[in-house]
Amino acid sequence: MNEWLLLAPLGILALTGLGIMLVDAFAPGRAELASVTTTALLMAGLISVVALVAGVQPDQMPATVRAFLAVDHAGLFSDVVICGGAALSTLLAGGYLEEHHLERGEYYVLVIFSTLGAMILARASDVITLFIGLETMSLGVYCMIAYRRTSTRATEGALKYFLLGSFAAAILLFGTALLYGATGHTELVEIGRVLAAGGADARLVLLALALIVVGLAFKVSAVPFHMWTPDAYEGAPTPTTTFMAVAVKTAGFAIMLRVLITAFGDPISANPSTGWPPLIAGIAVITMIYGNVAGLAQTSVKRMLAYSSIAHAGYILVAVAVSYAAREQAVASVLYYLMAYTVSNVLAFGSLILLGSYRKESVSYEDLAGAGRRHPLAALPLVLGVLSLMGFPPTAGFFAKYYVLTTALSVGGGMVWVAIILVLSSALGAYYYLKVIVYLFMKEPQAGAPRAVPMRSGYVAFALVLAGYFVIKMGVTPEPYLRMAVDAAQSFLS
Amino acid sequence: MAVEFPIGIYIALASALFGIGAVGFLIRRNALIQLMSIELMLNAVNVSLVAFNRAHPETQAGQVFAFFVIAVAAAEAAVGLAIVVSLYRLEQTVETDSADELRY
Amino acid sequence: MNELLYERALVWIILLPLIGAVLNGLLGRFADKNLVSALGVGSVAGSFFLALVCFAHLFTGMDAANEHGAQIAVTAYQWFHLSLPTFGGGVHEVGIDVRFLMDALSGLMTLVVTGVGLVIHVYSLGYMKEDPGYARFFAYLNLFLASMLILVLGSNLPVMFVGWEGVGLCSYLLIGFWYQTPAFAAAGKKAFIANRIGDFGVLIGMFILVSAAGSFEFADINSAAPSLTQPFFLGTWQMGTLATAAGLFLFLGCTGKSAQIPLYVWLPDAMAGPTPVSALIHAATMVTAGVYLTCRLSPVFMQSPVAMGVTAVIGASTALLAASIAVAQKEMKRILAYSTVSQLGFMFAAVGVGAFSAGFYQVFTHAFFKACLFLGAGSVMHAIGSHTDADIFRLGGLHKKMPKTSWTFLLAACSIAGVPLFAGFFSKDGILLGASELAYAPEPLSANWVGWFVLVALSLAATMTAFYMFRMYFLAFTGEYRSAGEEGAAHGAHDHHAYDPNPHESPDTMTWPLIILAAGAVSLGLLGLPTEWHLTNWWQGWMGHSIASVHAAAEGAEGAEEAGLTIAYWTALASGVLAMAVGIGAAYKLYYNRADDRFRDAMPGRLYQLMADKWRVDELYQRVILGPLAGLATFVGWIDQTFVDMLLTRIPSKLALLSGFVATRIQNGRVYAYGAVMTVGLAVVSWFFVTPHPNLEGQAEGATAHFEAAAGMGYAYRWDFDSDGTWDAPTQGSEEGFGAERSPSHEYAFSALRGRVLLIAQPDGDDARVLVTEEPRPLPASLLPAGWMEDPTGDATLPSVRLEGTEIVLRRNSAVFSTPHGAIADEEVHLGIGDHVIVGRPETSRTDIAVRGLVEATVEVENAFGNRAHESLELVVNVPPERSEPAQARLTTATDEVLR
Amino acid sequence: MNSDHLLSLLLGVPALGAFVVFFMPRQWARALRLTSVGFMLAELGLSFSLSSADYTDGGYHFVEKVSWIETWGISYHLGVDGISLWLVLLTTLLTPIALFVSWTSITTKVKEYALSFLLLELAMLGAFISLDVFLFYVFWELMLVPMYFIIGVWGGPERVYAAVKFFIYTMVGSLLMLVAILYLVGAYHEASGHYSFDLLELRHLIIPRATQIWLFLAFILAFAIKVPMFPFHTWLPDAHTQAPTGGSVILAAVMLKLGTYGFLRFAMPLFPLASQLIGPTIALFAIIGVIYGAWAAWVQKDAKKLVAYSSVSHMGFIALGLFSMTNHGVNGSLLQMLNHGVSTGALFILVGVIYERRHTRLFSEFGGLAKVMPWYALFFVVVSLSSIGLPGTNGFVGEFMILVGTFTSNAEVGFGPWGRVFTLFAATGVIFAAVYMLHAVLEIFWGPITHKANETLKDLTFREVAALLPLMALIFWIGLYPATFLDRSEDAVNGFVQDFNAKYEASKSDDSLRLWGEPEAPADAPPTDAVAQGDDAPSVAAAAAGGAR
Repeated sequence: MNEWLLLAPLGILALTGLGIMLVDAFAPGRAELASVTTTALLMAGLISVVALVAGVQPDQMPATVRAFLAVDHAGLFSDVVICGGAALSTLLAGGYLEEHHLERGEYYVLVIFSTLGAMILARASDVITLFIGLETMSLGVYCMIAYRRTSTRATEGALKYFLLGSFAAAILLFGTALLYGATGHTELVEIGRVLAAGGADARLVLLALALIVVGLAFKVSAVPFHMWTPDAYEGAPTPTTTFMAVAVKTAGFAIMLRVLITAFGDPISANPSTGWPPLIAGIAVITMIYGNVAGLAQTSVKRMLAYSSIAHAGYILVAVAVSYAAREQAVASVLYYLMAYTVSNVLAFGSLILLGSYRKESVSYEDLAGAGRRHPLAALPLVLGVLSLMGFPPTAGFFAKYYVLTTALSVGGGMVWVAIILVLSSALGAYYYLKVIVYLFMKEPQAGAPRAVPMRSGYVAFALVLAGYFVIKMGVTPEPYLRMAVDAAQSFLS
Repeated sequence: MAVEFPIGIYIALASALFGIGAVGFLIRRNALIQLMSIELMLNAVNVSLVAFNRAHPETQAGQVFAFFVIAVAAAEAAVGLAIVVSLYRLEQTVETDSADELRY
Repeated sequence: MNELLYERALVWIILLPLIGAVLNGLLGRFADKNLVSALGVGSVAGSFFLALVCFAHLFTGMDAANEHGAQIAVTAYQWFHLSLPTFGGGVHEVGIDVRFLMDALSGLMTLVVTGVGLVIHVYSLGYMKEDPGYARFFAYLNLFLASMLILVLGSNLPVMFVGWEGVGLCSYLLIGFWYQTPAFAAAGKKAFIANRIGDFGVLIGMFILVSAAGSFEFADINSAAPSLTQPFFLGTWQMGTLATAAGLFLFLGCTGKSAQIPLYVWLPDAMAGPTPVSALIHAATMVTAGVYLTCRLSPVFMQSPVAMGVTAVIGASTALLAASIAVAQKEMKRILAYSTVSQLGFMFAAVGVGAFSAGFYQVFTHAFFKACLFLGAGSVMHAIGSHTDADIFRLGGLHKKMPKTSWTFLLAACSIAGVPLFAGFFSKDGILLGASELAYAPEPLSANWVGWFVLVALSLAATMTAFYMFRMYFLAFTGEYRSAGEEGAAHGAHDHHAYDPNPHESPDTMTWPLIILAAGAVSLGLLGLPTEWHLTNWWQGWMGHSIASVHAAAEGAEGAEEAGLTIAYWTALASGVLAMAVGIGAAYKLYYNRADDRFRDAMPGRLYQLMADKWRVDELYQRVILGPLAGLATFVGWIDQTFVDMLLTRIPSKLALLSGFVATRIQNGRVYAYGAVMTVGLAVVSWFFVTPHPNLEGQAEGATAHFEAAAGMGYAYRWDFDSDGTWDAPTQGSEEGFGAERSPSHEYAFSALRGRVLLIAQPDGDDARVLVTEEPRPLPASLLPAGWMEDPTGDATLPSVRLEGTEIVLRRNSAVFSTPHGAIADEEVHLGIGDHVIVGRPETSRTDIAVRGLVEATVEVENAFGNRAHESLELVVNVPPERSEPAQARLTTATDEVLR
Repeated sequence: MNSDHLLSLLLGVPALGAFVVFFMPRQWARALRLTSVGFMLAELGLSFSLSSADYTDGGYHFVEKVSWIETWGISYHLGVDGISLWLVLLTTLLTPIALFVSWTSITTKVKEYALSFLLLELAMLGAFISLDVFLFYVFWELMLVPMYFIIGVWGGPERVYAAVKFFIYTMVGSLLMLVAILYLVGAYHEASGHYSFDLLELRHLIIPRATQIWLFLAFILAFAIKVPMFPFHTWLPDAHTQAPTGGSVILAAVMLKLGTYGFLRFAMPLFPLASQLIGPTIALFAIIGVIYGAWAAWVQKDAKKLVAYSSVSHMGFIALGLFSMTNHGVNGSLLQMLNHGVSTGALFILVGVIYERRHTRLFSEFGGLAKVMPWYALFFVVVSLSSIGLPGTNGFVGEFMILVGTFTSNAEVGFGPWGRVFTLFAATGVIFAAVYMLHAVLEIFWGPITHKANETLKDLTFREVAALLPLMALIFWIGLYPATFLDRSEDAVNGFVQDFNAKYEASKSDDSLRLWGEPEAPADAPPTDAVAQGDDAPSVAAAAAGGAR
């Protein structure tokens, strides 16, 4: 019976979402919604953790369910990451919305439902579920970006993301349709089986592959399908940005792995010279380089973080690209990276919220000037965050990057050069990360410039403490998380 | 196995529609029209799905998929229009070029 | 008394002044002046006394002892040790002990150092009385004595080097004693750096000796000297013998320390220091350290005619040059300084011609008369109240005013001028004798002409010496005092300040030292009476214990006695006396009781000016060495800030920022642009899938090659294994020959070869290919091993290779070919495919050459979209040889392990 | 004291100190200083007990090994041998001194300052005592952050530029090293069948020549930047001139040593073939550094810059000695690391003294100080002499051993025929050292007092003397009786040289990927694709193996 644990998170979230809708309809503008939502999300996440630790096996799960939702440990792992990220970003929202007088219930409803979508997307084992999950998630996110109606930037960001997102979704959809046409199946496993048997029309499959890759690359904001990222990140309210950076990205990579390995995992489609691996590797390389190079030119920290998230997508793609060979290790490294990346990003964005002064959406470097000298405690999480994003030992980010590197090197061949590009481009990245510290501690604000005053918010503080704890914990003793990721990868590949 | 002839036509049609939609999306600056182009693309997919379902009659997956797509497309249109409206409220225009405050 | 006591004493000889230095240096500032003096002088007196005691012990024990004479040696502790690699491959531990040794040579030197040192300390009591830096002065002076004693008593090179650099440091500090005057401080720096250049030479010399002799101990090195005639390699070039290299580098050190050409320039400037310093350091002791070192290592120098010759020539030239400068100077100390340089030149000339003991005898006597002269000059300056120097043209008539000074000065002058029966006469005589002996020697150590050159140069120098010494004496002490009644204001314009109008004799603390030293200058000749008159030369006998001598080398130990009144001796004697007479005579004629410089009027003005300007050597160095070096340094500093930094820091960072700017330009905020970029991306992605990628790979195994083309969705392949343009039939296939076969193997026939290649295995691992054609071409030298030539000295015509029918013909022009079983004799080697030969010798550096066939295979891929792509691959295969006649027996057929 | 956990304790004390300081109120400047210095002194006392062990076996002592991340074979593996012993002591000695000298000069954010120094000490010690490559890397990187703050927050006007430059430079190098490390471990896994970052295991690995060269270069780049060797030195003058006195002291005295230590501990033993192949080239650059640094130092107008460039010159000597591969050459280099730490540390303190008084370091601002500050002059001259390498001071012994080492390094392992030529050029560095140091002394102390402000300068305070005295003592101790130091290090060094030679020979005869010198080499290693007909054509076999990687 306990195999239903594997689906419980979804159920909880769905119910909470509905519940909050009702509550908000009758008693609008309740601050404690934030805590309720967080609790729900955390509960969902915790259940997944429990299921993961207890090693619940989905054997008794009826095939009807498994046909649409993957119930393996990888799914659970992505649940943990997504729910965790969502919960943290909700906490941030709790403080943020209050500070910016945006307290409205629907935000939390949106969070919950797009989280739900993200989880469904990450677990989708059928292209239909994939599409539904994707749209559920995306639609929620569009609204969350446009949440601050009075802000041009927010609306603009939302519009861009929406238009391009739907465009990409259509492309993805066409791809899946062609795939269905070529194989006659919508379940990824079945598709994989047909492809492995080689019974499908190559032209349709190849076109489908191309379209799907593009569609997914868009979601994980890989160059050149990243164009929306900086604008949407900058325009959105920072909690939303956080959500996008953590939950959406996680779901995107999870489904990317599923599609590429489950459906296109056969030696022909995953051929190192004619299949998707070289393609992904190429995308990874330009993504890393572009993300870091473009990040150098930024003046707004938020936008810089957007570019940095592009760069990080590139790093993760390196692991994805080698997943055909270093299967288990690659998947595990992707999952671990996502986890580490989530907490680091929450730290970074969270402290931006903390330091971002009222009515000031985009926090520029200048705004941070001297903040560290005045409020070292408030600046500490930001320092920790950027160090972790920089991949500096001993933080979570370091081990994540390290794991990806090992994976790439273990494959050898051309991937060695990719690995070298990885480290060099991240050295470039170090520059703009350091710039944050420079402004925090080594500069003074210009005369008359508004001085950032850290907001007082238990939510944000809590989120930061939580994230900071994990950043350090995963840096000092990565072993348990590592095991979790490996276990998830195994159950995913079996 | 190659796809047999009649299906080929449907696929060609679907692809054509999809292409038209894509081009429309790319060359028009009006948010509403771009929205429509996207709808067009989605419907092109529907056509292809239904056609493919003919080729694989053992399950009705194609049909089902098409229904889902239609539903989602409606939701998408709703959200999209909302966003366009709020853009209009702020900028008094639905030209996407006017929304380029965020860049570089 | 037992040995232990003497060893203790030996250590205390050094420790006493050291303690004095430390105490005076750290606490002297606060202490009472008398206490300081007591400490300063007392410590030196103590060590002088101990030195006497030890020396007495040596003296008594000397004749009884072995040929090295009696010694007092004490090892304090092991400083550190090296482990030199021996040729056997093991390591040889070389301990560097802090060990002190007093033998005949160092014993005497110790006496001189402590004795003269004591005298000068006493003198300083009076001379420095008024100076604020009194304590500091004595601290430095004591420190100097300590270092000098370490230098002298150190029984191995490193310990000696401690003293060697220590005295350099002290001279630096003492020259710059009045550091407030920039010129003085600069002079100190100049001295130190000149010495450093010398020290560089000493270091290298040390290394050569230790790597050759396997020890730093003087005794071991000297006993190992005969083995130093092996060649010395620097990199791959041979640079003379070990002895020559070591000797020359050591001599470089001596030129620094003992102010020889080219490094002598620091000494005249060193006169900036207080006069006692000039007397002690820059006349009596430190500057003779070079001579001491040469005598110490005389056996090493004896092994190298070149080193000896160089030493002699440079010494003689220095003597001449310095003397020629001295005749044109007007300040007493400056004249004395150049005279010192000149005398040092004498000493090195002596050493160079092999008259070591004579050279060291000169050191001994020189210590006395030159110290006496300097102190005399100091006394004069004290009297006229000038710190800087005393212009002899503004003096005169001092004989009446300060008789003691005058008399002692006169005696010392006679001694240096070589007036018969004075000490200086005998020592100089010995030197000239050595030179003339070399000149006349039937089988000279270095060369006869060296002897002649030295003889002539030294005679000239001696003449000038006598001349300038008496010029100085007459101008300063005879006639009328010329600065009487002059006022400070009158000479305010002058760089000198006014002299005391009525000078008076100096206090006893200053005159007594003069008297003692003068006595020495007169009487010490008794030690070195010429054997030619069948007088006993105690000196040579004594020095024989620790200094090698040419006679000893030539005719055995008693050579000294046998030498009679030879022509050589008469030459030496005559030139010496003549020089003395001419010099003094001229001086008397020109300057006695006179005020004006008649010598200048007698000389051509330009020449005189040049001499007065010290031949402009300083300017020359400035122009030629220092200037360019400083310029270079400035350039480096500039380069570092601009070029290097720019290249490695600024340009990359600027570039990164710029590219960041450029990269973000496409992010122009317009939706359609974003969509366009996405579409381009989509296009590229689909292009990647729509075009086929053959990625042909393959490796050969013998005659068969295994190929593999990449698997791809809907790919079909067709093969053309010999790339003749016709597609070979596939295993199962469609109409155009396309089939599913993607990893075929193909066995090549000889006919399929496109050409023959030489496969050359290079030492660094990766093989090189040489395609062989009909016309012969040489093998690229870069592919051949280091020892490819038959004899490395012979001509280096590269082996050539050409194609002859089915075979490759290797022509070994001047190379060695061999098989693992030995070398191949005949000129040409015929190699069929699969054969294998070695260039060079198997045991040494080698290069493996094997013959292979070259084939090219092509695959064409068609994918589901009907697009095609083809790719070709060159492979080296090893087709079994098809040869008319069987392969030559001695050639080994290469297995694939040898060359894959 | 429980000596099996001595090293952990050694790491624990600064950590604890940092913890305590972190929770102290920022206003208690004095208390903060005292606490931090107190912890550092305790650390110093603790580290002295390291020397109790008997190092004549050349092995590691106080070894601790706890598995950290066994999935990747990463372990918390600490140990001290004769090589690292003195560097550890140097660190523990100089850190309190460095903090002590900035007692009065650092008045703002004392808390953060003390914190950074404690963390810095932690990281540096960790890097010196960790025997696990990964652990080493972690500490190696960790070191950057506090130093980055020290330069960037308490530094001079150009501090931000200097700090970022310092950080990025070092980071680029070490990231490539990280890739090399991972590659190395991958190779080890291939050869032995299990992952391990343990240096003591990794050094048994023989890697094909071609691969070795790449890995070696990656390591060398990281270390050469840290040393810094020409031409990667340009970060140094900026960092030094901008850093506060204490920062420069630590940077010069300890951090630079990590580069040469890295050569000695990691790059050379792991890749003997490559380091033998490239060693002479590196030596060449070292010599260029010696002369180039000296010349650049000569023309500096800023006293601190002069000292900085002199570091480039001295570190060149050290690198030269290391690659001479003679026992005394390497041992001399090790000693010279100590010497440079002491002398240059003292020099930076001394420059800091006048900077604190006059807030300028330009020579043109000084002159004639010997009159007003005689004690200062005494200390400065003594230290300069030791940095010149005057016999009797520490500098001489080190340089002498290095030069003899270079001169006698004529074996195949070593410089071959070039040892003597190298010596000839390197020894000129001795001359130029005198040139620039005496130039500095002349400019600062001799001559008349030209500036009014200098007439009233007060001589060294008790605190400054107290900070300098230990260094003075070391200068003469090492100079007169180096045995204390050499005896403990030399067996480790001899062992190092022996292993190097042995491994070099082994990998020369057959450089296929395999474990070496381990009786219990796993059966699955080495892979058979490495062609093993070494006797017939070793070079080709090498190629085969090289291709196989």
